[in-house]
Amino acid sequence: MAAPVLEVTNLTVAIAGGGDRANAIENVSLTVMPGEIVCVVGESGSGKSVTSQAVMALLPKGQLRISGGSIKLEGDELTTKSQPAMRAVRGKRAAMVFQEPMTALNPVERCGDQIAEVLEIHTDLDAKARRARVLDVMRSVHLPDPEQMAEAYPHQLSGGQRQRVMIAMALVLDPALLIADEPTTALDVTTQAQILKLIREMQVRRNTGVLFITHDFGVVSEIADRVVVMQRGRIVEQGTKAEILAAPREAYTQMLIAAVPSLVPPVRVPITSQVTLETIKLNKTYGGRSFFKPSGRVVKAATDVSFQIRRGETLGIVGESGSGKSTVARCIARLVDPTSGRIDLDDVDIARMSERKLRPYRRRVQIVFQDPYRSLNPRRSVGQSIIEGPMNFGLPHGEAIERARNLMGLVGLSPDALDRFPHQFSGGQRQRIAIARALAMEPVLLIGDEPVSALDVSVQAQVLQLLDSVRKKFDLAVLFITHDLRVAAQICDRIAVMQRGVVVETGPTANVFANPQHDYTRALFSAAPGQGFGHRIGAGKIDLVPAV
Amino acid sequence: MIAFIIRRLLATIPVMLVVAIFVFLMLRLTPSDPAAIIAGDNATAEQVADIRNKLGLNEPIVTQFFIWGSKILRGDLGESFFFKKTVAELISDRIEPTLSLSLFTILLAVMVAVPLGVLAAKRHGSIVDRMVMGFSVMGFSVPVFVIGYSLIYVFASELRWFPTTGYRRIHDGAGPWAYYLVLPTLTLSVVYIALIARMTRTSMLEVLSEDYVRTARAKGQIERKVLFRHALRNAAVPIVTVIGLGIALLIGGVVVTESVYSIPGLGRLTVEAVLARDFPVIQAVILMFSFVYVLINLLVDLVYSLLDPRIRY
Amino acid sequence: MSVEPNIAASSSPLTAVPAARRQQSSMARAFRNPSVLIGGLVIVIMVALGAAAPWLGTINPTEPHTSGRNKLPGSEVTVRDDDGKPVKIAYRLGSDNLGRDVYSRVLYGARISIFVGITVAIISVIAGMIIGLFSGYIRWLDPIVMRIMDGLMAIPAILLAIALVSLFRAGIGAVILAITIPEIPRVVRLVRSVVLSVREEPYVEAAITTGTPMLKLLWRHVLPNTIAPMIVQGTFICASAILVEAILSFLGIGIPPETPTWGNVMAAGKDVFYLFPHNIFYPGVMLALTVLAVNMLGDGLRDTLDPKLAKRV
Amino acid sequence: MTSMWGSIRGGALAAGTVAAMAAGVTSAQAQKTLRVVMHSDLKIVDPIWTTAYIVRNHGYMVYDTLFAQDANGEIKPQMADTYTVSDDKLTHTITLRDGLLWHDGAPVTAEDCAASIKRWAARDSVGQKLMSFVETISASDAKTIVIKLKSPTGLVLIGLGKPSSNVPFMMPKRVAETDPNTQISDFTGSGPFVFNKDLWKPGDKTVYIKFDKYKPRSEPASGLAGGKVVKVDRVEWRAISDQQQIANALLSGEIDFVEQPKHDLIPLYKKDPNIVVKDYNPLGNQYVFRMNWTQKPFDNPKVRQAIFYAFNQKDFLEGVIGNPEFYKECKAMFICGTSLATEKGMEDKFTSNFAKARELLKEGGYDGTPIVLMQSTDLDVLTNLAPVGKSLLEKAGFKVDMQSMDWQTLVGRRVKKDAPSAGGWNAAFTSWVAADVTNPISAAFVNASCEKAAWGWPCDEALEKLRDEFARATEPAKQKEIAEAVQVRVSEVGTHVYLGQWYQPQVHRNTVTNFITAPAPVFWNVELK
Repeated sequence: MAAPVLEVTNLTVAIAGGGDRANAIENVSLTVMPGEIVCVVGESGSGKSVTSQAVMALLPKGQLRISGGSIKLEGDELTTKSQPAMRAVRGKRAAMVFQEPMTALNPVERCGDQIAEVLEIHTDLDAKARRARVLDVMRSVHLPDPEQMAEAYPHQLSGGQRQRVMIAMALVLDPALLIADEPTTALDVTTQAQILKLIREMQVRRNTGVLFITHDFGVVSEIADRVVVMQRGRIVEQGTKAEILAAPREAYTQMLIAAVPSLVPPVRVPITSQVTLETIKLNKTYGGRSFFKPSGRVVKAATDVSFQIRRGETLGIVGESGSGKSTVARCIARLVDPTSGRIDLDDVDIARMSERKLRPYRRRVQIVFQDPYRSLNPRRSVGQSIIEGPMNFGLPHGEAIERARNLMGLVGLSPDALDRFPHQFSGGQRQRIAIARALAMEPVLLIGDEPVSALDVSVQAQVLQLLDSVRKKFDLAVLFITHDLRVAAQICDRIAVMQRGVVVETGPTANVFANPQHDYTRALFSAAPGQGFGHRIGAGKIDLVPAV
Repeated sequence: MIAFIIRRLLATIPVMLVVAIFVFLMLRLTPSDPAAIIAGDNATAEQVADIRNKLGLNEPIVTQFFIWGSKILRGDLGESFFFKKTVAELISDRIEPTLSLSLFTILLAVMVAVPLGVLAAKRHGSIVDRMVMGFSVMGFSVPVFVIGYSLIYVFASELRWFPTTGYRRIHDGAGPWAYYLVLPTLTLSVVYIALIARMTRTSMLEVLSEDYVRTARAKGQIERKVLFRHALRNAAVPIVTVIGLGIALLIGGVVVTESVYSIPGLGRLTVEAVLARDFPVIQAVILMFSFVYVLINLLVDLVYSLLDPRIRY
Repeated sequence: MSVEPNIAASSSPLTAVPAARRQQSSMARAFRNPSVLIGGLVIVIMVALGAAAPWLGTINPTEPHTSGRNKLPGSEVTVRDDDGKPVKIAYRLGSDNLGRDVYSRVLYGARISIFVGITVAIISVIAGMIIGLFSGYIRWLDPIVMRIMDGLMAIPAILLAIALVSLFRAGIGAVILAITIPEIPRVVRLVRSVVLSVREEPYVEAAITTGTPMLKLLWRHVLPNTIAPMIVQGTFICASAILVEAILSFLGIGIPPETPTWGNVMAAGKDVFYLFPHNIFYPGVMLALTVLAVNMLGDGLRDTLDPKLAKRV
Repeated sequence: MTSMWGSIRGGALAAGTVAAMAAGVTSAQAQKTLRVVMHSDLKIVDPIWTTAYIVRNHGYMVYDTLFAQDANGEIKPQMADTYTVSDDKLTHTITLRDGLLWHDGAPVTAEDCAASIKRWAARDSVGQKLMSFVETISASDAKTIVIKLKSPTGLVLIGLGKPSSNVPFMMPKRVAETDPNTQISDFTGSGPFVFNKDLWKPGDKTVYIKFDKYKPRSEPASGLAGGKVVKVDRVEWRAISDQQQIANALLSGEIDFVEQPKHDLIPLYKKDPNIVVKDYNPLGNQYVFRMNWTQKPFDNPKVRQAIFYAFNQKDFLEGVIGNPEFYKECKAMFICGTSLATEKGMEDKFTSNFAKARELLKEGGYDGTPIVLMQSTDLDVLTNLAPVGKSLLEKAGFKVDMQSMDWQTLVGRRVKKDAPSAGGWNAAFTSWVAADVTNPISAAFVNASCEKAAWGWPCDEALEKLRDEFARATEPAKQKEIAEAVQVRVSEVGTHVYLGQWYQPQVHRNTVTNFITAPAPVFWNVELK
């Protein structure tokens, strides 16, 4: 057996000044062999990124420091190295790819120069030789037209291209170890598939050891050789991919895996109740010229969008970023004014209504937003946030409070928590509160705009179940916006697939998944990582646990 | 780019219009009467009225405004009520000292402040950082004239290294010209060094926490190059903004500095014109400064696009 | 850009601390900040000195004693009171060119200078807040208001102040007005930028969809977000107003010279600076200390209440 | 660049660098330049149109006068060669000297002078009075000016030899025909210096070049009369407004002469052996408190008279000037040391007798309404008057609303007859050059012709009659008698309250010599080492 590329033993990183806990990671031990991809998987705050930063000696100064353990790169101890000595390691023997390729690349420097910089630092090559090497490595990561790309600035490239530049930069000196910190999280699913393939390809070709940080079990099942599961700074379990995914030993791992929704939709009975919402040729364009802004470019965010949602039905809109799915949701909630088309809510067109006339209809459409940390006013108690709407429509304070208490119970929180402020709740709890706030208005249509995207996978499942149960209980029409096909598969009765502002395909969820018609839909589905992996929501393993 | 410049120049029209209306109304609605001042100590009421007529001050305000506006559009700034000179002549007489002083100040301030700010950001929290920040707060807090008098006291009066007051025109020789500007420049630049150093530090600190700085370090880049190649250029936009703002704010300091050092510049012209109720001069000078402000903003925007390829017009 | 999913996945354990938690305890934390403590303490002392001036051994700060002109600190003179009886006056910090007691004028001066600073800060913040809130929230109003603000901003603040003060009857009201007007557009811009970012916040949109009327919406959800930056901005305005008041007095166009303000004491003494430096020294030190303290307070508050504000000058 | 810094460093080491450098510049031009700071910046350049002293001083540089006052106060011919009065005292004939030239080279003619006298007389208070006696002013030939009177008056010489504002300066006919209410725009004179319009930078400096073709009189210079021999090549008036800066500049040799140094800084100047402190205007100046007759409470003579009792001159003089060397208490309205000086009518006044003042206020029915006292804040020699006055007035029982403003505002406001609450005023301080107030005709504040009088608008027939008599009097004894009567009348009706005399010393470097003692600073005869 070859020597490991990376050997981390009993690594502990202390948090300066304490905080919730004394150490960011404790007693972490793992190894990466040459040509092996080790996935470190965990929810937010599990310490997986800290581990990778510690290896590169890039821990934020003054906040985190290594307090124990050892890190050996090809047998060479790193924890005792000085910063200048570490500089010789970084970029040459160990390289890193970050999550967000837009911010990880210097925005004011040409891509080629940024790759060449690595060569400048670590080699004696002259400018010409550097240039040749840069074009070479760019070609090897399948960047089209490397000569032109080398001259481009990061913002002129797409997200996937930028990540390829990052990978080229990391691999240009053939490091023994590549650390990839959530390298595909910020990418669309189709791009993600390509990048994963690229990493796999490069790693095989160069026999690089890869430490791959991710929170997505789909990605794990796609790429990992071995898996390390972390929770709250400790390693819970590690083993081969097959061991961990198929037969997890630890309860935490089991829970995590069970919470991943399946890509196979359950069978659903078609719903034929009355139509609550119908959009007809809805259009929204942004920009355009005006006196003060003569340079406006016109962006068509939504074009001729038409669909129906019936009572008790969940319609999912899926699509990648920029597809216009959120724009449609915001038009229907009248947070933006549609450019043309109809929005019929129970047969009344609200598309062009003035704010004054619209007011009585406002309560009938409610929306739950993506970011739980921003969807509640941090300065107002949860109770105040929930009763604000009903009181706007004349409900007396006492009754509004009563209603809020009932709803808190319904969403699985203690009614006594009404006096607390948002910061005292976790992300999942806040989304429950946001749902309660929406329900307090007694809406007929509930819009979820990526309501679970920001949540850890375990919490996500609970919130999805809650949404599904309130739909049933109140016979709500639900418009569910998501980029996550797994979620869409599990919760939607019907789905509409959007691409560049246009609905390219609509139909019952099972049909669309089983037999996609449009090319784009097919591409989208085939790109989803870990096809065979995942579970059905509500398959019985997780219950709604009142969390307060 | 050309189209952008033209568009931006067009966009200054409403701004300048607001300035023009505001300044015009401000002067016309105040109780002061230039005619009475011009008429002099022993003038009779008829004489005053006569002068009012001649100056066109008896016309309705709207008419006055349009007469003035249409003249401005034709490039005619009018004639001073007091000096027997056209406003354009007066301004062109006074522009050189102000321009020299401003230029020297900005140059000095940038050359001193940016390295200070970078140093403070690099040594964030250290004694150096504290000293730079301390100096910067002091720079804001001590009035310009107190700085001016202190410098004169030490360097002109006691040490006799520099002249106390006055200004030499550049065509009388670059040596005396620069020599006479040393103390005024030092006086005026304190506050700008404070301003720019502080902004440089803040901007650098922010940039230093950016991902691409981490990337640069992950490449094994040495710290100095991380600072200057990656961080400073990205931090430059707010720094340039504050320099632009500084140039625009400079005029306030210029007024005081010119008074302290008896420099015959635009700042003192303005104060004199205001005291003399010389409407055409006040209007023209304020309009001109506002236009300069707008132009500097435009220039700053153009510099942005040089510094940051993401900004394209 | 594709940043839609996984906001929370930016995974340092420290960034996981919810932003809101910081906000809740920020006021308490602000008072533990050394800048806030020291700055606040000095301001309290200055206010106390001003308020307690009558009981600190002062004499009437506006009463001239012609036989006691230009006395050095520590001098004593005998003057006659109204009934012709001799009275002894001890000039602790010397006297000015009318025999007025500098010690008394400096102590009473604290009242005016700080009053001007605080009043300007409060008025400009409140006015700017109201204009900025509506301008930021009502889309059709925004371009009109902002053009006017751009125009006002384009006029150099100190020139505007000079013009306003000297054109209206000199007095404390005119000075406050003149310093306030140029500050308002800066506040408006700041408030507006906060409003524009807050109105995109999901909780504001949630409030819209629950049918909250505009005024309530602004009051409950938008306004509170502007409080912290406004407190910080207010302190900076206060500091600059104290300075500008002194500058105006120094140029001889501020509050009537009889009124004891630090700027007036310095203006009265500037011509005899060499012979009687106490006229500039004592008020200068008081002024610089106060402005320094207010700036330190502002810095400290900004660091604790609104770290993002550092970007905007 | 190297040489520039080299010179700066080298200069920094040597003491008195600035002087050396400045000297370097001038010697390169091989010229003698006298660098002067006057009491204010020259902005207006028509000495007939305005009474501003700085413009009068400018006039003495650029223009010449027919007659001039010598050091003894006597009127002597200047441009005039001969001056004859007919026996009936109705025809005055003046002939011009030979060789007088305008700056543009044209000869000075009698026509030019006749037009100049007319323009001056239209603006000046003495001139206006004089014109009421004049039938015609004409040129009988190129060199002879003839003034025909309707009745005899002593005002011809008093007027044409008037030393201070407005001085009857002679201008070319084309200039003198400018409407008296419009400023001239052609600055051709016939005086000893040429005004260089191109080098005139208001706010920076005004430059006068020696007029090579000027023909001075042969007798030595005396006062404003005598030979105006120019001994420097160039005079530059530098505009520096800050007294401390002026002091620095003079001490370091950047300038040679200061017309109005601040009194408080005199000790600083005296410490330096290279500086000469000297008063070249022995008559000095007179402070004045002026009441507005058209407004309550000063429409009542008792209330006006109360001021004479409330005030004392010492407080004012001490409060503004400070050093007794430079002020003198004087109860003579027409200036102590002149032929018309007397204390009559004023014996018991200026004593700060507050009890008497309160009594008069009561009699005058003063109702306690605050009086608006205007304070000018930007003229050193005036600023402190109002606070002192306020303090005294309050002790006498007045309520005072002291309003501060810059001088220009004050000047604009004091001509308004509105109620004080509507932008008018009750009282203000000012100062006169003593030479301007040495007789009842030229002293503008004694003019009590109601609407036509100077601001304050006193209205008293008796006083006007006295002034008229004075104008007709030709005998000194008679003149003195009338002047005494005028002063007594003023003490009763209170046209204004004068507050003593003060002196404005000049300071200059000891390289400047032979400066002339005169009511106005003039720069001929001055030598520069």
